[in-house]
Amino acid sequence: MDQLFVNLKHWILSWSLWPDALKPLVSAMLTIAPILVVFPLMFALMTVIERKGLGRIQNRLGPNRVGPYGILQFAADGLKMLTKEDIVPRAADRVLHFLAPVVLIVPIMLSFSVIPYGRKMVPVDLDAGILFFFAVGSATELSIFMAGWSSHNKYALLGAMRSMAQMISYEMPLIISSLTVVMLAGTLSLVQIVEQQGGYLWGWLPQWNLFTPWGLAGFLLFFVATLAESNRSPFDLPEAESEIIAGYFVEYSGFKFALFFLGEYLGLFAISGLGISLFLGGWNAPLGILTWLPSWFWFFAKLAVLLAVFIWIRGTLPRLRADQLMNFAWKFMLPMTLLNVVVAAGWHYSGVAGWNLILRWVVCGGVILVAYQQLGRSFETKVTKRTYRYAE
Amino acid sequence: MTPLHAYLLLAALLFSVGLAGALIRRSAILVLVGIELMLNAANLNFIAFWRYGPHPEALGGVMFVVFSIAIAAAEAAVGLALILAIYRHYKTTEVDEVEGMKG
Amino acid sequence: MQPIPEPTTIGPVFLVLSFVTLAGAVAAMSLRNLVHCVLCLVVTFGGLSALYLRLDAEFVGLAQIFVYVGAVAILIVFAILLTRSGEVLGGVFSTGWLAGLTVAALVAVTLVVAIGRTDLRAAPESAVVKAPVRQVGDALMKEYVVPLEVTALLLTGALIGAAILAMPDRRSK
Amino acid sequence: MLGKGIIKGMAETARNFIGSYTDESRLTTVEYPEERLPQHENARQFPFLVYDGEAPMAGLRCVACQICEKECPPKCIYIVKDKAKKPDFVGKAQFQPATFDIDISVCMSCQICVEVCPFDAIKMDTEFELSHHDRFGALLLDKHQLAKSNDYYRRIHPSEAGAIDQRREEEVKKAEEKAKAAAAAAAAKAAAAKEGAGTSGDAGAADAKGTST
Repeated sequence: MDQLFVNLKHWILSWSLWPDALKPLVSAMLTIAPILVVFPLMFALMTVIERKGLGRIQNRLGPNRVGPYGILQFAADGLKMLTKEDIVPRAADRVLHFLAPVVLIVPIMLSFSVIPYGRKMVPVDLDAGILFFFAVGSATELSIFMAGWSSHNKYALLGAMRSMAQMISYEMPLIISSLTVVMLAGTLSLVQIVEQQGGYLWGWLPQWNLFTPWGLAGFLLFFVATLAESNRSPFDLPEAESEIIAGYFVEYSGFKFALFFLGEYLGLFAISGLGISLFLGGWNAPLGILTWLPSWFWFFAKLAVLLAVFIWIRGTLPRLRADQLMNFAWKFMLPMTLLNVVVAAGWHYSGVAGWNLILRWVVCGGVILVAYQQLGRSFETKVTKRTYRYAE
Repeated sequence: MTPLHAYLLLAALLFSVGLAGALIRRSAILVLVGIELMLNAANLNFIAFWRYGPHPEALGGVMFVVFSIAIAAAEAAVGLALILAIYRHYKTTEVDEVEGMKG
Repeated sequence: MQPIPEPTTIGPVFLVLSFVTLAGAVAAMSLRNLVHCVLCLVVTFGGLSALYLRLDAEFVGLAQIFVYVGAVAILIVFAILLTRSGEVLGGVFSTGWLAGLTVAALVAVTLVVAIGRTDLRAAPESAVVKAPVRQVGDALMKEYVVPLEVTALLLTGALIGAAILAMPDRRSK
Repeated sequence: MLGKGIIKGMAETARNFIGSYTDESRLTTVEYPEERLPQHENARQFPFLVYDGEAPMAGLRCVACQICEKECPPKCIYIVKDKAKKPDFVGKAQFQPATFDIDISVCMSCQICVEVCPFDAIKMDTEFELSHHDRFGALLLDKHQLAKSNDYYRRIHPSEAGAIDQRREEEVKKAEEKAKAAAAAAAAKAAAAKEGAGTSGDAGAADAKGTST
């Protein structure tokens, strides 16, 4: 069961249908095809579930017309998108306007190739998997700029500028918080990082990076940076509907708009997959007695939980202001991640020096907590009871 | 494998294109871009020589390029900040028009 | 790991990559619209990174994309937008363009002639070599630790310097 | 500490999420085409014409005085007077509209036509599902489409319609009294004429003045 898909692939490869020369190509295709099918399908489901979840959070029912419980809403939305007219503004830069969604989708699809979905289920086991992930991901900023600039629309340009500033600012904490894991794992390969998180302490507690002080702090920082990097609420001001209409893709309609939408969600999935591999133990089961379930099941279960939290956050938090966003990135996230690197080193060397586990926890966790409290103080809003001169 | 000559030729042409751009373009930003191109041509040479050299396991060329990339990034940041400062002062980024020395 | 030495011909992949790289560079240096120039520059960077990957320098190839496409290109784009120089209205080339072009052409001819006259080995000595990321990291932390620290200092200095340079001058107003 | 508010908010939304499954009364929306919220009595969309009795065209209260046409700010009312007169609810002969069109794509629901109508003939409707495929022809309503019975008016605006009905009943009563008085006066006059007295005409004239105001 665990190796179901791997065996399936080998079985299909063993057919005599393919000439030997074509085998590598077929093998690659068999790896690519599931990614191209599974994740867009997940995107479709996620849009429906997100709308239903947001509805429930706001005491509404959410979409419930198309299909049982509205589950086919994505098909209706998709059909609507595809049949819409594809409008290119007259003043737009036609080539760039066309290229922008393509440049967005391709790198994101590429970034799926280094994530381990299960035991021995990784499309490409790169030596520098994380570096590849971030290198490829940096092209999305360019695509956002292309979309915003080529539309020849001030809202689009504003959205693109906001988005690029935000993505550059939050890429730092994102990368530095992943760096702690790389530092302690001693490898850039995601497969090895996941394998190192296998095994159970005292037979039941999984040895995920999450269950260390630096891992917990790192995961939270990574999570917040992920929200910003994928333009999710509360950091969705690049596409703030109420301020700049829809940000960089105002001038897109029909299928190209759908591609932007798809790209955003695929980016979210990819970066969540990275977070799962780095901090949440990848495809490892959360309890020792649950290892009989297949590894890929655990990966996708964790992904589903993360996505549910994303929806939950979207339903809860209001949007940040641009200056709050930048202050938070540079005055809170960056110092915290840098401190986290130091704490991770301290954790490692205290382990080498043979300290007691509880002592290590207290010291490392204490340092992080004190820094969190001190740095977070300037971000707390002091709500005082408002007094009115005339209204009372 | 492609002969080393091909890589060197490509790097030489890239360097010349970058040099030509840096010398003939009006916009200061493109002058900077030309300099970046020249740096990249040099990097390509480093990597090619490292790969074709006698001791690829020594990693000298790779290290040089890693540092070169870091320094190029720093240079781009400072250069663009300078261009911004110049733009604020002269309201232009064209190199021909920035000639006064008094502030 | 093929024991047979590969023929020393210029492969089609190399031809395509070098064409893309050079065409991107030429376009980046000659187009009128600065934003187009930067995007062509990105194409060049991408082509160069592919060449690095073909030369078995995995780490450098990825770092090239990471730094140049992800950071330098974005920086340049920001500079273009902040200085409102996207659309060039006047002439593209500076007054001394003929002299500049001549110098560049002379440099090109010199370099090409020099390369043509030099006797270089056509194929690498070791058929397959990888620069594993681990080794690069080890080398950075052991033999090259002093340059690494100096680079870190330089980057910090550049960060602060760039921020100060780009800060609006409050005293003058 | 930073983040306390976030956790509080997350708890609140989680409570909403779970509550929406367990507690039906939390749901604030209704399933629109199947369920509807009751309309408020003061709801108003577009004007319609009130008629009395069973026959829409015969019972139309409108007398084609064209005040509403003149007062309408966006000029969406178009009236053509019919030359033929017909008796109104008190039996007085009045004009009637040959054409009465309202273009509800132009109408801005200001209710001024209702305010100025001295005959209580035009009132605001609560009907809002007026969307159509044909945006020119279908939204130009003629008098047949506009005419709606007084019963309908009573249903959508009960208190307002009640007051109007009461007033109209009183008017009818007065008119009947006047008619009775006039009849009595006529009878008295006839009797007086028979008897040869000439002073009884004054009382009849004063009576007529009183009812007409």
